[in-house]
Amino acid sequence: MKNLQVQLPGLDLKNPIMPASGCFGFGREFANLYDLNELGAIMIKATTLESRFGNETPRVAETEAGMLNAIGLQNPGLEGVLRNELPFLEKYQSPIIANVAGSTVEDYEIVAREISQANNVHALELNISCPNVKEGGIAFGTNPLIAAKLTERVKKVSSVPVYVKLSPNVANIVEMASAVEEAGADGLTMINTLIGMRIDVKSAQPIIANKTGGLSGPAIKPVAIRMIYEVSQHVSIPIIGMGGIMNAEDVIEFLMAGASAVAVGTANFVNPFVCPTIIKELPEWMDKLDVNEISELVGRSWKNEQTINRSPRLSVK
Amino acid sequence: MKNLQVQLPGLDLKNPIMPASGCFGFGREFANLYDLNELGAIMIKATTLESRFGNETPRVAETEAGMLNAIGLQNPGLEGVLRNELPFLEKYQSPIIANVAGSTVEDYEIVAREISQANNVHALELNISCPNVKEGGIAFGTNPLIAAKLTERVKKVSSVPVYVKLSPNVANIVEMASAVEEAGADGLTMINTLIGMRIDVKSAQPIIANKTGGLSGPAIKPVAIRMIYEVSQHVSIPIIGMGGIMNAEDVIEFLMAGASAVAVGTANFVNPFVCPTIIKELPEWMDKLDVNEISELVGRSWKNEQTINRSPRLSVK
Amino acid sequence: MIKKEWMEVQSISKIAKQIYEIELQGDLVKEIKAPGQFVHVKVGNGFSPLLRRPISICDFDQEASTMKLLFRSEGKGTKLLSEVKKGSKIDVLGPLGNGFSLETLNEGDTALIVGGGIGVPPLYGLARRLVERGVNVVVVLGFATEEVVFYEDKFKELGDTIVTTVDGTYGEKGFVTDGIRKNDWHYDAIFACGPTQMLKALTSKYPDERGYLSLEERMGCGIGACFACVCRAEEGYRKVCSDGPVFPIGEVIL
Amino acid sequence: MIKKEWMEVQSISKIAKQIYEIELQGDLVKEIKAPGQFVHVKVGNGFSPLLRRPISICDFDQEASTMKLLFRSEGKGTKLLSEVKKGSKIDVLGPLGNGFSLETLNEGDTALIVGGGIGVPPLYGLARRLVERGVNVVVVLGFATEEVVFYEDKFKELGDTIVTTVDGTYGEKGFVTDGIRKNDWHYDAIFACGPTQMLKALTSKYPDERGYLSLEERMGCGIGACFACVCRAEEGYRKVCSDGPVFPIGEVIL
Ligand SMILES: Cc1cc2nc3c(=O)[nH]c(=O)nc-3n(C[C@H](O)[C@H](O)[C@H](O)COP(=O)(O)OP(=O)(O)OC[C@H]3O[C@@H](n4cnc5c(N)ncnc54)[C@H](O)[C@@H]3O)c2cc1C
Ligand SMILES: Cc1cc2nc3c(=O)[nH]c(=O)nc-3n(C[C@H](O)[C@H](O)[C@H](O)COP(=O)(O)OP(=O)(O)OC[C@H]3O[C@@H](n4cnc5c(N)ncnc54)[C@H](O)[C@@H]3O)c2cc1C
Ligand SMILES: Cc1cc2nc3c(=O)[nH]c(=O)nc-3n(C[C@H](O)[C@H](O)[C@H](O)COP(=O)(O)O)c2cc1C
Ligand SMILES: Cc1cc2nc3c(=O)[nH]c(=O)nc-3n(C[C@H](O)[C@H](O)[C@H](O)COP(=O)(O)O)c2cc1C
Ligand code: FES
Ligand code: FES
Repeated sequence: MKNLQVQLPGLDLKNPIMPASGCFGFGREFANLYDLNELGAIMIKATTLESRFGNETPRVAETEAGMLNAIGLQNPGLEGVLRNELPFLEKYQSPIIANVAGSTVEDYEIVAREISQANNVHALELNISCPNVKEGGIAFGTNPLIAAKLTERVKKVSSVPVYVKLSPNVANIVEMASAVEEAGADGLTMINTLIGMRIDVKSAQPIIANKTGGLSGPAIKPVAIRMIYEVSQHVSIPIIGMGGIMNAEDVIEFLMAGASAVAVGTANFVNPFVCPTIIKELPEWMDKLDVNEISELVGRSWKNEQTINRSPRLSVK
Repeated sequence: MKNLQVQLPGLDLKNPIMPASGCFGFGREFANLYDLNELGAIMIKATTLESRFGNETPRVAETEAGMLNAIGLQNPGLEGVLRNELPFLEKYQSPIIANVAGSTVEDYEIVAREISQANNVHALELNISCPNVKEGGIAFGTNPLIAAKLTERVKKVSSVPVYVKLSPNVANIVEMASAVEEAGADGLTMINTLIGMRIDVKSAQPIIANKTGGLSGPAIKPVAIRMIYEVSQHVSIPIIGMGGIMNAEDVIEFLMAGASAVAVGTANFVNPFVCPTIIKELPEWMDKLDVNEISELVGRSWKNEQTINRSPRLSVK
Repeated sequence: MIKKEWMEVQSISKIAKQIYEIELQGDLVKEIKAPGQFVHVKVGNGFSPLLRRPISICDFDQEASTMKLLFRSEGKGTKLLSEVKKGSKIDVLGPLGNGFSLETLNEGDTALIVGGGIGVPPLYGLARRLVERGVNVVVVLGFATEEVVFYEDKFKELGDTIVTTVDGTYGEKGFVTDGIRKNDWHYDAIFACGPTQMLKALTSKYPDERGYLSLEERMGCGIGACFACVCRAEEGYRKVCSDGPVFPIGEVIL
Repeated sequence: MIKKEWMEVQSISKIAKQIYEIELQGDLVKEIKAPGQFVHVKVGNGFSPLLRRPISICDFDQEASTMKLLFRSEGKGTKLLSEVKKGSKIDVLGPLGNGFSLETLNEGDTALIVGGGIGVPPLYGLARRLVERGVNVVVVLGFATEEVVFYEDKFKELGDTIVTTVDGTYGEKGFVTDGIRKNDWHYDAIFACGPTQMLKALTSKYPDERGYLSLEERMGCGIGACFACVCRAEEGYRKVCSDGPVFPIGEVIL
């Protein structure tokens, strides 16, 4: 028997697969398609203090092996989520990770404090990296001092472990990761989307009403893998990896890069059954790679390397 | 007759298409395939003070709609380029843009001074954004103060206009662009590659010997378009755009985003005849879009927008 | 129930310039509830094109488990779709969304059916079912130009049908609203699908009508989870993919 | 002259587990100079897979303008290539690189030909041409296991041929070097193509031999412009795509 279990702060995962925030709503639609109990966890859509309509449409555009989105954090607001969305998910055992967003530190604090007290919320994901809102969002995610400050404040008020979601739109991802680790983050989730744009050449207008949007999907996978590879060697908190995962092989690549678990975003649009499919396929991959515990794969790319580097040194003695 | 001409500092281009640095060597190989005089200009491979072997192999890996490379600036060094490479290109009229790289400011200065005096070098492209070398390279490209300083120093010694090549691996591309503009840059070229990585799941090793590499090709086009769109509205120096251009439609998208000319990189590997093919197809596109001067398209995406935004304000008066 | 199924291509043919008719067979058809629902089609293997393409169900036969889609080959995805071969299988997700409500009208009532361009297809399945219920249909189909006109004859079998073309190369010159104005039809409800401009013109000229509009919006998931396709409603918002694509006139703001 | 041509697929067939033989026709064949050259094949339309795949020319017929490629369906690109249909066209760039020099040997000389796995194909065209020149060939082909053995009979028509398999399921058990050792052949030059490990073993066991090795390296352009495929040489470096893929033994450092 292959063991898919993963233990992370606040999260007892029966497998390392969860849908990524914003790509799964609050679970209702997918609950009609398969049993959500199959999932390792569920990352729900960003919750802000007040309800938001989000950006004008079009909100999505296709790119080569990727897509742009600028939803603009549409959500029913803290109250709506607490009253209508989280209770619906109570009938499932999969732990919920609540994605928290805001325009001010105070917003983040209130949402974090309240939502972390919900029965079925086992961890928070601090969204300091949304590229699609005018205020807050990405500013928090590109400045290590601001990110650390926010993390510290949120940690104080949260009743559950706090994962900070990193933006890839930075020059030095290790600096960002280390800053929030020092500020008390229990884990990292990475990466959010790259900022991108497409112009319709017929109209000479950006396709997306918000003009720029967040680039996700297979196109960004190499950036995600690189960042996770670098960060996982520099921090001691776990990483939930994401960015272009489409199948079980991609999951293995993320684990080997250094992620302890993964989230699947855009792929849910291509195939809404992708998460259970991946979960079913993982044991086969473990078999091929000759491991019994999925956690053995975590960081294998750089662990191998160190072994290789170390041996000549040892033999010098 | 459609007019494809573009006037840029130091560069009198008969059309806005040129091969990107590092994807065309020093032109010899492509000279066997077509007449290099068809090209608007030629960006030659990075030149460093000393000759370099570059990184170990494998140096390239494929990704979804993209590729990673970590060549490591292999080149015959300043002397080799001056003696063997530039003279070969003298028989062509297309202006040469020399890509200059180094590990120290002094390296850059020497190479810039010497190579800018070559007969057929009409402009320099300051490569402050190579992600694949241990020293120099990207450090210069992610810190606006260092980038500005380097630009200033190189401007002092160069006999031809200096274009600074920007790295997309930054949080604030406008800040970088403005810094080098203020420091005297005559133009910008953007974008260089995003840093990425792929792991071979069978061996659990990074595919590229250098581990990380630069991501290029269609996958990064939305990032390039976004950055050019933002930067072109904030600086008054021209931009040569690049990043994932595969065909004439992509060129139009770059021009509309705000580039004055474009460079084609990875596409040369997919189809070595891509540059002349694009040049041939541009007039058709201009016809469809009903323009006679290619330069009319430059920045059209945001020029349109401003018109729309301005009219209500005007009517308020 | 929404299914994801590899459906078999029974036939594919070009019926007008850039317009293709494709017939698919599979169990998914059994799940269709009403004309106006759509499917989300994945074309090509691999991740480019990445997203599914929403295409309306034009008509369906639940006994034979077949359905027809009509689409315009325009961009990358639909171009690839136009190249699929008879006998091959394509990846279809559906049925999605809510279709037209047939119960609005009773035997003897008259429905005005208004279709614009590639908005015409779902109206055919609707018209057929209305006629089956004993409802009379009168039809106005608007196209850009003669070359892209399709399904006129099929609608004529069901009721009075006029065609308008913007350039006047076929039928009456003008927009569908011109076509409606010229004919002094009596009708009990409007059913319309087409470009937003057309729907806007229609509802502003006939603001007090009962009826249904089918909307288009760029989509991500197609099932209501991603909030890509929202439109503003008189109260709050609606998701075109799961609350629509068919809405009662007046429910959403165009 | 390097050409980029849409070549027509004359035939395609599976000849061993995961191993395919494809025959292509086109003018490009006229440009082939020597066995050992390769072509760069674009598979799929669109940009995924993005890069061309280097495949050796196995054999060619300049009168008929046809050439054969043998390839292993392994990753994304070669899998797609294995699905192309007879009569369709594929985008080929070539001929590329420098092949084996036939002039090294004269009538009556003997060539030892050593191929490993998917390194075998270019050696077949070479062997045929050597035999045409009156050169004797003796051949050792190494494979992983029985299921992936191919072209043994074809080589047998040309000269003494033995097959080794790593797991001993076919022919002699062991590596090609074991095969060579057991047979006490006299030969004047070695021609080898296969995994770097094999080439290394070969040149370290037979360091003083004359001959040629064909190398593999991941490629970008395939024409010498991008410096993706360099290897270190005794002096300086060489590009596998344009200086090779065939090098005289001793010229490059393995
Ligand atoms: C509910 C619904 C029903 C539809 N029914 C039909 C139909 O029956 N027949 C038909 O021909 N077309 C129909 N369309 C429009 C059809 O979805 C688009 O023409 C198609 O997605 C364009 O894809 P492409 O590959 O040609 O273009 P591309 O430009 O390659 O598309 C790029 C992206 O933009 C999206 N997109 C582009 N145009 C549209 C559009 N008009 N609406 C929604 N998304 C778009 C694509 O889905 C894709 O994600 C329908 C759209 C919706 C929302
Ligand atoms: C000069 C030369 C001649 C060759 N001749 C043959 C031949 O006759 N028959 C045959 O089956 N194979 C041959 N190969 C190897 C063949 O190029 C690879 O097996 C093929 O590119 C793998 O592509 P893929 O789509 O299966 O794998 P993927 O994993 O999808 O490939 C991803 C990328 O890596 C590259 N790559 C992966 N493996 C190799 C490799 N071993 N060598 C070079 N690039 C690689 C691919 O070209 C592509 O760019 C040759 C290679 C070279 C360099
Ligand atoms: C339509 C869409 C909406 C998203 N909304 C959110 C969000 O609300 N909060 C958040 O943290 N990330 C959001 N993301 C980012 C994803 O969670 C994920 O980090 C990113 O898309 C990369 O993963 P992928 O390539 O698998 O999609 C969204 C992504 C998409 C495509
Ligand atoms: C193989 C390869 C080598 C490159 N070498 C250089 C280089 O020497 N100097 C440089 O400034 N950019 C170099 N680049 C970056 C390109 O010039 C270009 O900025 C980038 O690839 C994006 O364009 P593309 O997507 O069209 O390839 C290289 C890119 C590739 C793929
Ligand atoms: S397309 Fe995702 S909610 Fe409608
Ligand atoms: S593959 Fe580009 S130089 Fe050899």
